[in-house]
Amino acid sequence: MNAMREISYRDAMREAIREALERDPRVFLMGEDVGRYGGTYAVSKGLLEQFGPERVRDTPLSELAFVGAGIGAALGGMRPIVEVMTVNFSLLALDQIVNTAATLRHMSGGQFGVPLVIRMATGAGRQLAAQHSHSLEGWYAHVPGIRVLAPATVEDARGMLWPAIEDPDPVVLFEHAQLYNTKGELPAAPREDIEHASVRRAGGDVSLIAWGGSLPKALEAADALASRGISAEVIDLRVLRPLDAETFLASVRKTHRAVVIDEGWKSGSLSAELAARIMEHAFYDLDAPVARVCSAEVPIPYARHLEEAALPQVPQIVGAVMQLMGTSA
Amino acid sequence: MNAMREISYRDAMREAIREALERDPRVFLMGEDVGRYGGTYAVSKGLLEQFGPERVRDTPLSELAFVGAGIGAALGGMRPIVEVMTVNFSLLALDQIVNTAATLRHMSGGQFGVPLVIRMATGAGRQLAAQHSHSLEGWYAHVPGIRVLAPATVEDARGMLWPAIEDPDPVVLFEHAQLYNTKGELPAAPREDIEHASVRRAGGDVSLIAWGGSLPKALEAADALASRGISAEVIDLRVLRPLDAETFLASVRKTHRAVVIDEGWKSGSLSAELAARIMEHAFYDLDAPVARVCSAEVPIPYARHLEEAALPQVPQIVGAVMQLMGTSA
Amino acid sequence: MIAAPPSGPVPYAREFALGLLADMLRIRRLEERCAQLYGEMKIRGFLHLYIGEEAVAAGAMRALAPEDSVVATYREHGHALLRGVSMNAILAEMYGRREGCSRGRGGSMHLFDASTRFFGGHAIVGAGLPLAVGLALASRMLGEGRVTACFFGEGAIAEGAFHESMNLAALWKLPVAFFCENNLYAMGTALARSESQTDLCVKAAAFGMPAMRADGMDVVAAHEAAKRAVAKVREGAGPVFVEFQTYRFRAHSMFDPELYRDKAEVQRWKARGPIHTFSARLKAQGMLTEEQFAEIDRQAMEEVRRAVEFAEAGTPEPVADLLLDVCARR
Amino acid sequence: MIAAPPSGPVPYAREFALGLLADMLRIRRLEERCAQLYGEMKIRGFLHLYIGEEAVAAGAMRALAPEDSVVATYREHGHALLRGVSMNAILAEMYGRREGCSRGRGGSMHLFDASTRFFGGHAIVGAGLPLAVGLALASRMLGEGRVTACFFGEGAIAEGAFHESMNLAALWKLPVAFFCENNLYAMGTALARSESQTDLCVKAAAFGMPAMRADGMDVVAAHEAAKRAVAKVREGAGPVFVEFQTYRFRAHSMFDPELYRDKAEVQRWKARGPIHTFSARLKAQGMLTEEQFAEIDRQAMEEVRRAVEFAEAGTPEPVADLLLDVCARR
Ligand SMILES: Cc1ncc(C[n+]2csc(CCOP(=O)(O)OP(=O)(O)O)c2C)c(N)n1
Ligand SMILES: Cc1ncc(C[n+]2csc(CCOP(=O)(O)OP(=O)(O)O)c2C)c(N)n1
Ligand SMILES: [Mg+2]
Ligand SMILES: [Mg+2]
Repeated sequence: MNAMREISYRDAMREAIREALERDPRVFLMGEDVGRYGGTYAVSKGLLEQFGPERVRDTPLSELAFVGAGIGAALGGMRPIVEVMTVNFSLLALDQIVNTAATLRHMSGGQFGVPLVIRMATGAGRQLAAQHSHSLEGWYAHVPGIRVLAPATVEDARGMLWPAIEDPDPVVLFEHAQLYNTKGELPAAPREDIEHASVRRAGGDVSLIAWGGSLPKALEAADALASRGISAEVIDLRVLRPLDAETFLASVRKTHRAVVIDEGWKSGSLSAELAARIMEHAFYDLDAPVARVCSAEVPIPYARHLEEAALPQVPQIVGAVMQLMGTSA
Repeated sequence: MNAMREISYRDAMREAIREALERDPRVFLMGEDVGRYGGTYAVSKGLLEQFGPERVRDTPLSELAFVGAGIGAALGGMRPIVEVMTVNFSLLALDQIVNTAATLRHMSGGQFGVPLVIRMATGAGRQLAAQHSHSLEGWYAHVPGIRVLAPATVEDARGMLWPAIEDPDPVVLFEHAQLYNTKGELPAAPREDIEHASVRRAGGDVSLIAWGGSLPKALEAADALASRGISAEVIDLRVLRPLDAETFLASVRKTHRAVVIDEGWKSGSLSAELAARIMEHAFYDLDAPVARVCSAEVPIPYARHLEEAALPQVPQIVGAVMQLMGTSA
Repeated sequence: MIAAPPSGPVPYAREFALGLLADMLRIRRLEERCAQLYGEMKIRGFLHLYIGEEAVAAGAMRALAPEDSVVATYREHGHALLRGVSMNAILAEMYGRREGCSRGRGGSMHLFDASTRFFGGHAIVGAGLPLAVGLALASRMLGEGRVTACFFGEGAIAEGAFHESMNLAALWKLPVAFFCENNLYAMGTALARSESQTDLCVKAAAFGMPAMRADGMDVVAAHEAAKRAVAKVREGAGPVFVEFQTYRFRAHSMFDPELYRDKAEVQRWKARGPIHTFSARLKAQGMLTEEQFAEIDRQAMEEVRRAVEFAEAGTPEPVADLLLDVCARR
Repeated sequence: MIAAPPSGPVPYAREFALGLLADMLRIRRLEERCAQLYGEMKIRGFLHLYIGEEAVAAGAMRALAPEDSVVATYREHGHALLRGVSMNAILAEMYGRREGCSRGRGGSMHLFDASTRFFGGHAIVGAGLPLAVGLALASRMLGEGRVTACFFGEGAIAEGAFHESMNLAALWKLPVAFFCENNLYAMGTALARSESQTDLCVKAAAFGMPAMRADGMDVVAAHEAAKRAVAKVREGAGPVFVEFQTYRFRAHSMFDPELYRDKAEVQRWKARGPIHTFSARLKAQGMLTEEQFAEIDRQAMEEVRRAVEFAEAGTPEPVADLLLDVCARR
């Protein structure tokens, strides 16, 4: 049996890191303020006390070098977990991730691998404005040689880290900042899968495809739609690279309609790839074009009402579905 | 009348830079080895001698700082042209471009603008392997607040720079390294348009959508198709952000079929956005799903035959079209 | 070891001296109110208070000329205010109102004002430095003779942006005054745990750049250092680096539990507080009476009261204008 | 001002001394052939020759132990060869053959070899440094006592990656030997036009890191400096920086018209060439005869001849395997 207990996303992630540190001496956590400060989002609180400064390692403000050092440490036989405070700052380290971590195995003819996990917060919704609110998961999902994960539930927050650490290649793990305080039921033996998307709610009329911070919105929209007699299936993508196309294609082949919810700016976001994939592989199953609900193409503004207007919201998802169903919202 | 003369893409770009330097004293060129070395691709050869080291400014290897300095100089009243040797290295400066240049106007409530032009070489095809062969135009095309250009002809190499400099916002201009040696006819008064896509060849059966280094391949494919009795229309996207959807949608509405050619890795490339846009706005005009011919999802290998296999090639474009037409290639 | 509180005679005319005091009090009272307003959820997002560090901005701003340029960080309320941005516009910005100095789009971390050449308000640590280098380059190429003052924390020194920018400025002899506010911590990371070389002036000197150190709790020392630095930069000999040794009395941001430093340390630094030590010196010199202090303080609080009124009365930017100013209006 | 050619007695046993000579000749002859093969289009892409700088790799590699780690740049043929990667595998790599040390996927800029802990072959200037820091961190955490030798050009010093990596290594006292090959130019950019402080040891010292300088045209000086540095790093006291002053006799790459330096300067440096000056010293000491030199040279050329044969006979990676090793095989 698999007894449940309630836990927050933040605590689930901390438990996952703690377990990894206990389970494998090669694992260590490195990043800005992960130690004495307790982690910007308090995820690593208490770990320094338990594991000491060698394995819970505070770094200077040097994203390029400490991410690169994580790559080097992985090459050298360690299993680093590198925390980049938020995806916005990861741009400073992108060269090391794209040009080095993602290329090394292929470029070396298979001789060297980089078993590294990079964790970062992502997303908007807390009025942090234009330099702290990006959703760039789609960029990472474009890069061959890395795996990209977006745990959206406490079970995935708890269960995806260990298999990510065991992955012989670089894994980038995105934690939507709005999820940390969410609570959920955690099974005693959480699922450890970093290959597949999940059907979070079954339905027959339309497929809502979401991940990370957008999943709760998709589920809320599904509720609202149910009250209007529309049965929405909700797919949690979970793995942004490589894409588990089978799962969302099967859903679309069944429902014949799809709406992708993506907090990234619409043009060139991951939602476009999903729409294109669906068209390529399920064109003749579609009753209507795949719809996308994404962020407005604007640097996220500070003012609350403007930020809300810039981000995907439940009413837009519902509206997009109603339009697909040929009924106006 | 508009007399023609033959010129190389490289020389056309140099003429455009020279004209800009002559026309506006606020314009200057800054980057690694643009001066004494003559430019990595010899684009700026001779300009140092003509304009001196203040206006043709060699920089240290400091992508983040000299791109940021370009942003600051633009804020300060200059009209800088910053050259980043290749798009791969631009990852080191991406923070300044995405978090600062693209956000400043909106974040400051419209008070400050960044009239900056960033030029960079892009693309593969010269056996430069996994750290010198990226095509990341699609990433830049994702960012609100910047304009992204991809001149593919000598006329555009000559004509797009000046309007880019006059643009009050940041413009990123991509020059595919394979184009520098190409020659073409340059009109005495080149078109100065940075808003629209162009129909490079009219046709009725299928729309081939390409840009930059892929345009010559699309045109070659159109010839091959013509010999098979298939009339392909070739669209040169030219402007990657904001997209000129009207032009390519009009073409698809006419031909009912489209193939997008993109040297980026397929998953999450700009080709996905084009496919999604076409589906969103011309779904019921499509006789078949939009096809994509992109690079294989692999860090570009050095060996010639592997590199060729990794990149979009004419036979694949032809094959994709034949499949859309329901005939095997 | 923490130095003795700032002391000794204040070498300024009374009016100027009281001006410095008023500057510091205006920041202090504004930010104390901001902290309350954050609790009332009138201000949201990140809020980084400058309380304890006021002497640096007060001393430095009065060393600059109107034509100069200023670049700052997300901890910039004081810099914006003393540069001349109205308290009304600053507070309205934190309220997210269109009357804010960034139309409510920037918030606390992104204050901007073209009229005072206040170039922000940057929340990527180190990102302001390349910008300052570019502003200085423009000034040099346009022959304008402006000095660009770039404020940043000691945490930024570990970033590549610092290294690359210092080198460019020194190599090209650009008119930049690099004002480093060393408050000993970058969030929870003490300087000694982020720099192999904790003498910041030694680091600056490695770029061949003149470097000086000043007590950032002493507005006199801060102003004298800034004056010397700005004068030197204006001469055209190239950039200058100044380390202001200061301390943040409050948490890094409103989310910071302050696990990384003990209360005693904070208390010792508060004993060096820039406002009470400075007013004590002024009183000792007979430049200031308790009544006069109370009056200056009352004016500061009155200005804050009016700013809150202004912000409360502010209007939200219409949602219809969400996309306005992403690109230039045509 | 260019120093006098290296001279004076060679303080080594004959066998070791001739080994150093052979090392340099092997690099020289291999790369001379590479230049020809590039002309014949057998080698493509970018080709960066080390000719003139051989004394640095020769001196440094013999200071390392087999368990140590090596990180290099795109100008790394010599480093790979002297670290023990076979000339066959190196040349086959430049031919793009599967017998190449990177299966033909890396080419000249990306030589890798796990068996000799040769971690490449990196073509983003400065990108090798963070990697080296990480390798050293792993060695320390695993208690392996390895030294990581990181080779890079002086051009990399302007990059933020240098600054951040030097600080991390010094802050954490990691076993890294930073070997800077100062050949005075970064492509066409002379050091004085890229660094405000051209004394590179001063820059390193600003991180509190021991720094030394050596004549990179003198294999004895290079070896002695590397030996001292590696010994110090092995003691566990932290990283060491060594500047090897050297010069590139050939163009930056095969595309470089060399507009930025005059022939006379190149000639003056050639007078300090590492091979002829070293063999002259050996002859003066009676350690080497012209015949013996010719024999060593003949062996080097023979090795090159066989390597060309090997590369020519190499097989192309099947196109079907294009996607192999993008991710780990399962
Ligand atoms: C590139 C980057 N990394 C991390 C952060 C998160 N962060 C915000 S402020 C800060 C501390 C900066 O310290 P310091 O530069 O000393 O300035 P202070 O806050 O002390 O004034 C950090 C780590 C950021 N904003 N940007
Ligand atoms: C980040 C980055 N910027 C620019 C380049 C282009 N580039 C390749 S080598 C080189 C010069 C490097 O000079 P140095 O570090 O002194 O090494 P050297 O070539 O002299 O051995 C440049 C600018 C690059 N490869 N990477
Ligand atoms: Mg600080
Ligand atoms: Mg060099």
